[in-house]
Amino acid sequence: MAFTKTSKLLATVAFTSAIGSAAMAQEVEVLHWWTAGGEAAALNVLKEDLASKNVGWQDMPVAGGGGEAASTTLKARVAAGNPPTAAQMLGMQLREWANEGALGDLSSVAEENNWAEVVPAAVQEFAVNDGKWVGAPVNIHRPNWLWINAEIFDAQGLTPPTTWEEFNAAADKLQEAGITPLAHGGQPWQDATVFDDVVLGIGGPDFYRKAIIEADMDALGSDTMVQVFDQMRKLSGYVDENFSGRDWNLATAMLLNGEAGMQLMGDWAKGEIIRADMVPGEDILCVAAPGTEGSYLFNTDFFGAFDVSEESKPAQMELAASIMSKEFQEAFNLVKGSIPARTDVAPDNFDACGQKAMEDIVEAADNNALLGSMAHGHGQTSSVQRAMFDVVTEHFNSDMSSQDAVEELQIAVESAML
Amino acid sequence: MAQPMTGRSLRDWLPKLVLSPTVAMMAIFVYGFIFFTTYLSFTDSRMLPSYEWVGFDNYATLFKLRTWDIAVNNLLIFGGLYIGICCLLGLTLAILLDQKIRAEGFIRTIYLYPMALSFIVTGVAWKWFLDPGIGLEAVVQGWGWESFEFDWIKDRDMAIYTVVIAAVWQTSGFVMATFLAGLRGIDGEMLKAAEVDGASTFALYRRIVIPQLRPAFLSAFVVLAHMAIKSYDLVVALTNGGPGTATEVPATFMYSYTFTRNQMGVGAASAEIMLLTIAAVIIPYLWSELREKK
Amino acid sequence: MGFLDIDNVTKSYGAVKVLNETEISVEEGEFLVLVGPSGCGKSTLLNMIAGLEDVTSGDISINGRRVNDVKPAERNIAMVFQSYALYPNMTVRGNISFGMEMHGVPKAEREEKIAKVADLLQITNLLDRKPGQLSGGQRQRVAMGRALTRDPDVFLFDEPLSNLDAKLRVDMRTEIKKLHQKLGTTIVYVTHDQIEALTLSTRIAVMFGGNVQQLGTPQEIYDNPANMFVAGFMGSPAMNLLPARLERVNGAMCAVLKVGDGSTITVPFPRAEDLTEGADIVLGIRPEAMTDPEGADRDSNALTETELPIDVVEPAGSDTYVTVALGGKDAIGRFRAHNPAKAGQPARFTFDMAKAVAFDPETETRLA
Amino acid sequence: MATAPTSEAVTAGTGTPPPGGKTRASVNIPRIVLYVILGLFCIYYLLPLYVMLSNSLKPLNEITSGGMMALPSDWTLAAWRSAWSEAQVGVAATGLKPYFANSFFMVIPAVAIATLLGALNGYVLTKWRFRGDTILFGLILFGCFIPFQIVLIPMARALGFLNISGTVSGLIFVHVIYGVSFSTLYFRNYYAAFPTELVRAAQIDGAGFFTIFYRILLPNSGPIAVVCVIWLFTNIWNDFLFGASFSDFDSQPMTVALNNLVQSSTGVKEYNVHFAGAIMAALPTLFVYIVAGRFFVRGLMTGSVKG
Repeated sequence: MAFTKTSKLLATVAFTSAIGSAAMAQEVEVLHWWTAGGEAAALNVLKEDLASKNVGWQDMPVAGGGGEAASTTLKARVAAGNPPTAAQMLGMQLREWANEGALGDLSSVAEENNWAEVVPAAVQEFAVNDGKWVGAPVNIHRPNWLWINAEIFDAQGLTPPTTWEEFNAAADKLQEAGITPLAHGGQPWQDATVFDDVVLGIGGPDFYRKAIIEADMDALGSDTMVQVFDQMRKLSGYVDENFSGRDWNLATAMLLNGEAGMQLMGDWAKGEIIRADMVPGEDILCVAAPGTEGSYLFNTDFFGAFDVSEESKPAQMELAASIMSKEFQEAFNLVKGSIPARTDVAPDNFDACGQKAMEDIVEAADNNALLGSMAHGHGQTSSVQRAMFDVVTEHFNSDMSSQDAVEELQIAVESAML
Repeated sequence: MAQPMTGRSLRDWLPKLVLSPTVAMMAIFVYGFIFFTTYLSFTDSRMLPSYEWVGFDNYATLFKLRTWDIAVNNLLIFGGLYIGICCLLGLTLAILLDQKIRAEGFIRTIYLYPMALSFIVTGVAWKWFLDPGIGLEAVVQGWGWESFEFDWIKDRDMAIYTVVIAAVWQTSGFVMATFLAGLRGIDGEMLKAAEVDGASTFALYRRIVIPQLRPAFLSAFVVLAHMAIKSYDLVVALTNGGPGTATEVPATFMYSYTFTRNQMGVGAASAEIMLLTIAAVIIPYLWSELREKK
Repeated sequence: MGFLDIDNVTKSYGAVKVLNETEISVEEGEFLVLVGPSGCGKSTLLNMIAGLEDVTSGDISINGRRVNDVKPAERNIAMVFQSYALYPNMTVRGNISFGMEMHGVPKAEREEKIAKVADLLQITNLLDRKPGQLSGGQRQRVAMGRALTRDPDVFLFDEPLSNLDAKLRVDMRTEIKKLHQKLGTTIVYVTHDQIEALTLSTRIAVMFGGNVQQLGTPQEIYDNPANMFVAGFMGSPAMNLLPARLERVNGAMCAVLKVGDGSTITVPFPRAEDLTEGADIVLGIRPEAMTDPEGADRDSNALTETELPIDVVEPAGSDTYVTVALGGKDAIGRFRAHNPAKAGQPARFTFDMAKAVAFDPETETRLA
Repeated sequence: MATAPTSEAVTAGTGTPPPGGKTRASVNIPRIVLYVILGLFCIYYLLPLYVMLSNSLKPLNEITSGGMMALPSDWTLAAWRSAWSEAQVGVAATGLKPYFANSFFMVIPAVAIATLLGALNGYVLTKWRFRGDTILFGLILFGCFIPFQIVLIPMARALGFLNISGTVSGLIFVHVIYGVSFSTLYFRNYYAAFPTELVRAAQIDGAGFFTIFYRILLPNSGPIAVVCVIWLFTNIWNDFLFGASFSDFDSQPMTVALNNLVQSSTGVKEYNVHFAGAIMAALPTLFVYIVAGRFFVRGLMTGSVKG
């Protein structure tokens, strides 16, 4: 397990490294939003690893809104000329900060450790900017999971749907049986997570890339997009009446206690499943969202390295190296529910869903179907992403027609790109 | 004996010297920043400030956004109801509490305490309480009143009113305290005189007491207006702008565009509009203040 | 050059001039009262003497020193305020001691002075109380005690009695007068109460509209008011100001006044001998110069008796005031008590024209 | 009245007879109705607190299984213990405990400085008036209404420029700036009703500018100081935006920690711990309210109400 590995590592490092002075020679200040429970504890692994290399960890957590609060803090810190050594970022944020010229260069440590070989190309697209490694990826999340309450499906004689038609059929059946088909929380990012799945499931990877990642106006205005919104409309009929504003974990709780049959949510839901003493892959099935088998939406948390003073750079490099160490990647992702950002970590310790994800990602990468998730900051710049959120949420919460939604989407995206 | 001239000039300058740190702070950190924001609203700033002049583009974008329309409308609804209800409720409670109530101090503290709580978490309590599945509706239905419905927070047309309910909860106690203080400041003799004149309790309040609470109304109004315009935490905690964008307000809009969406120019433009709104509310108040003093 | 000189002093707030070129010279030991209705500039003048307000132009000197730019504390003055201005957070002792403390008087000396002053004003038993626990009269004494410890060149009083009830006011008035006689310090005293002005002062400055209307001894002011304003302001009941015409009858200058029924009366007016015949004047005559014949001042050389119809009779204990219509105005005469005069019936009047004055109706200044 | 304006106005106020004069009858129906109405409002104000308190005393499964409005069936203080010293609020599982100190180090100086500055400003603006002072006051007052969102980035620059970014001093600085408008408002309105004659008397007594302030005005400023301190304390203690943006790893205030405790995006939400933490975080302000509440109403009465 993680801890034995870490302590082993700790021992080795202590052996080889300096004739240990008690005070930390160097310190890294890390801004992140992993503040609660398991994920914060997992990050502690990183802290201790660094401590063993005589690098002190200055913790700067700011939680809230999936990193929104942290990103505001980050802007203030950069504006003050006082950036942290490293800050947690999603892919698009990393790119945007790199484009602002605020980030440093991790290339030397990346080359030394062969990151280019082990990190999936799609992830590298974010981590490498203008030929330089600007951030170290920590994990790979998969938002396009469909979680299924196995007991309910057995009782109703249903099999996991692989297309949206099948999904609708299963949902209708659940509805007849008085079970809420889809556990969902009406928050923009949750709506958008579902939207991502529908776009990918109905339009396929190429369409997703054109419409979402490239924000191609023709794709956004196409009939396929109309169909996507048609499906979204159907989905809005499959949620319970009190869905609006609900936190995702309360939606997961509905799935776990049998009030709802399915939930479209990322792999972080596993934490809730395990906490309820259920087994992911057995009690709660994990399958790719309908029509997305073979594709893999991802979002990755990076630690963006800021352009810090020369004397702080060695510590920053140590931090990056530690983040990319197999030990940390494994230990952290076991807790987090995601899979390591490097492909050469053994899958043995991961649960069934994790192992499936590790297989799927290889397949998807080969098929050029490993795609950044729009809902989770890997599809579009913040402004376009939020513009899409606006339309998706508006449509999901009103009786807007699919045709209108498509038009709104085009207008919103266009004006956000200005 | 002090040198007359130096003594004189020091005496003249000392008060101004004492005031100068505040004046400098205001000049830089209020007016300077307002100026900076005004400037930003005419630039193409996105993630961080940029200095590329784009004229009124941001304003044009802003006024085309439906969310902004919604936000402004919501501020009107929310601000109007919030200020109105808080004043009415605060006044009513103050009058009720002014009837020589036993345990007045205790009750007053209960009415006042919500001001002390941060909305980061209180919002969750309210959210649950208003949630039809677990809160009031469920409880009342559990008591046997099956047809009872209270699902405003899930209703696009009604959600903004739940924000009003929670906001009133937070501030009405403070307004009550302001009015109570005002009531206590009214000359007792005058009330006796009015009673001798045969005024009924109702007439007494309507004709004699309430008109004299004008300064208290103004104080309350300023505090409430300030809270209404800055109502960010509350909305984020309670509905986060939802369902859909139904409870978006200018404060959330501004934050979102400036920081989350990286459209700082548009955010600055919305801030400008907000500042103008604030000025429209506050300057008449200040004007009446200044006039009274002369 | 006096002890306190106010030399051509003006005061304006922006464009508004509240005190016009004012000249007053006060001798040492004098008791000057500034009197006038509110807004006349008297408090402004006092504040400028104290140094609490800046002088716009002109000079103020105390004891030969120009003090325009001297801080209040260094002018060697003491001031008693209308509200007494006792520091609510300090005891009576603290209040009295504060000024000496500020001037670096050693503690022993302070204690000694406090004891002396407290004894003088009979407030020794109050020394450890807070102002909130004192009655109005006690506060007044404390305020004076505070001023007394200063041994000032000039005492300034800003309407010190106006917050007291009528009885206490009379008592304190006497005490202030006694104090002045005992200490002999120069005093400038502001009031709007003409009785206070007349009883206390050695000299009075009557002020109105930012100007000193008349400066003189109480007697001068009372007997020979410089203009109609002073005449009307000083004295109670006020001087009757009655439109009249000067006519020479049998070689003697007379004032002709209309009576209520349309007829006229003619009274010889020797003081107006030098004025133009046929001129319209305003006749100023105090109520005590319009008496019942038995009450008239027999030493006067200008008594005229006449009969007039009485409108109102007001017995006031020691006197009876009667109202008659004269010159189109209500004129008040002062009869002795227990007079049989009745409203609606005619009564005999004696005019003491030696005490009457004449004003120009246009300029309102005194002609004779 | 003028000699003891503050204390007397206050006591006179509380002695106001209730208009309507219906106090003599000891038991009557309107009176019962009155108490019922007041009681109902107590319920309205206490409900959210009840939700928070009862849920903070439950084990988590009781909450997630739907019993959010019920009283705990299994009472436990575990959530409180966790929120205080065990919960994860970052990499370290320290609970909220260490952050209280950070908040106090920030709040106390900020409140003290802003109050003192406001008092001095109010003193100058009312007792040492000069041409244009009212307009200046108006300009200062407008600072109450500046939306904090717009000052964030420029303020960050300014703090960086002053070399106090990410420090407690920086946070104090920011809070003083945006608190001083309110404190000036309160003190100015209060001192406007404070008799100027006292200041004049002290001037004649030989007291200088500062002596008058701390010997005469300050000792008589109790009520308004309470109002000002309560307002500033509440606002600064509960501020999140500045706390999150201008603090460093070692100066993060309570609210940021509370937020970190509560707002995990993808972690498990321990609502019982959240509520315990929230109440805990509010305790200092609640304490100030309860202790100073009496003076609060008195202070408002003599201060801000009299415009």
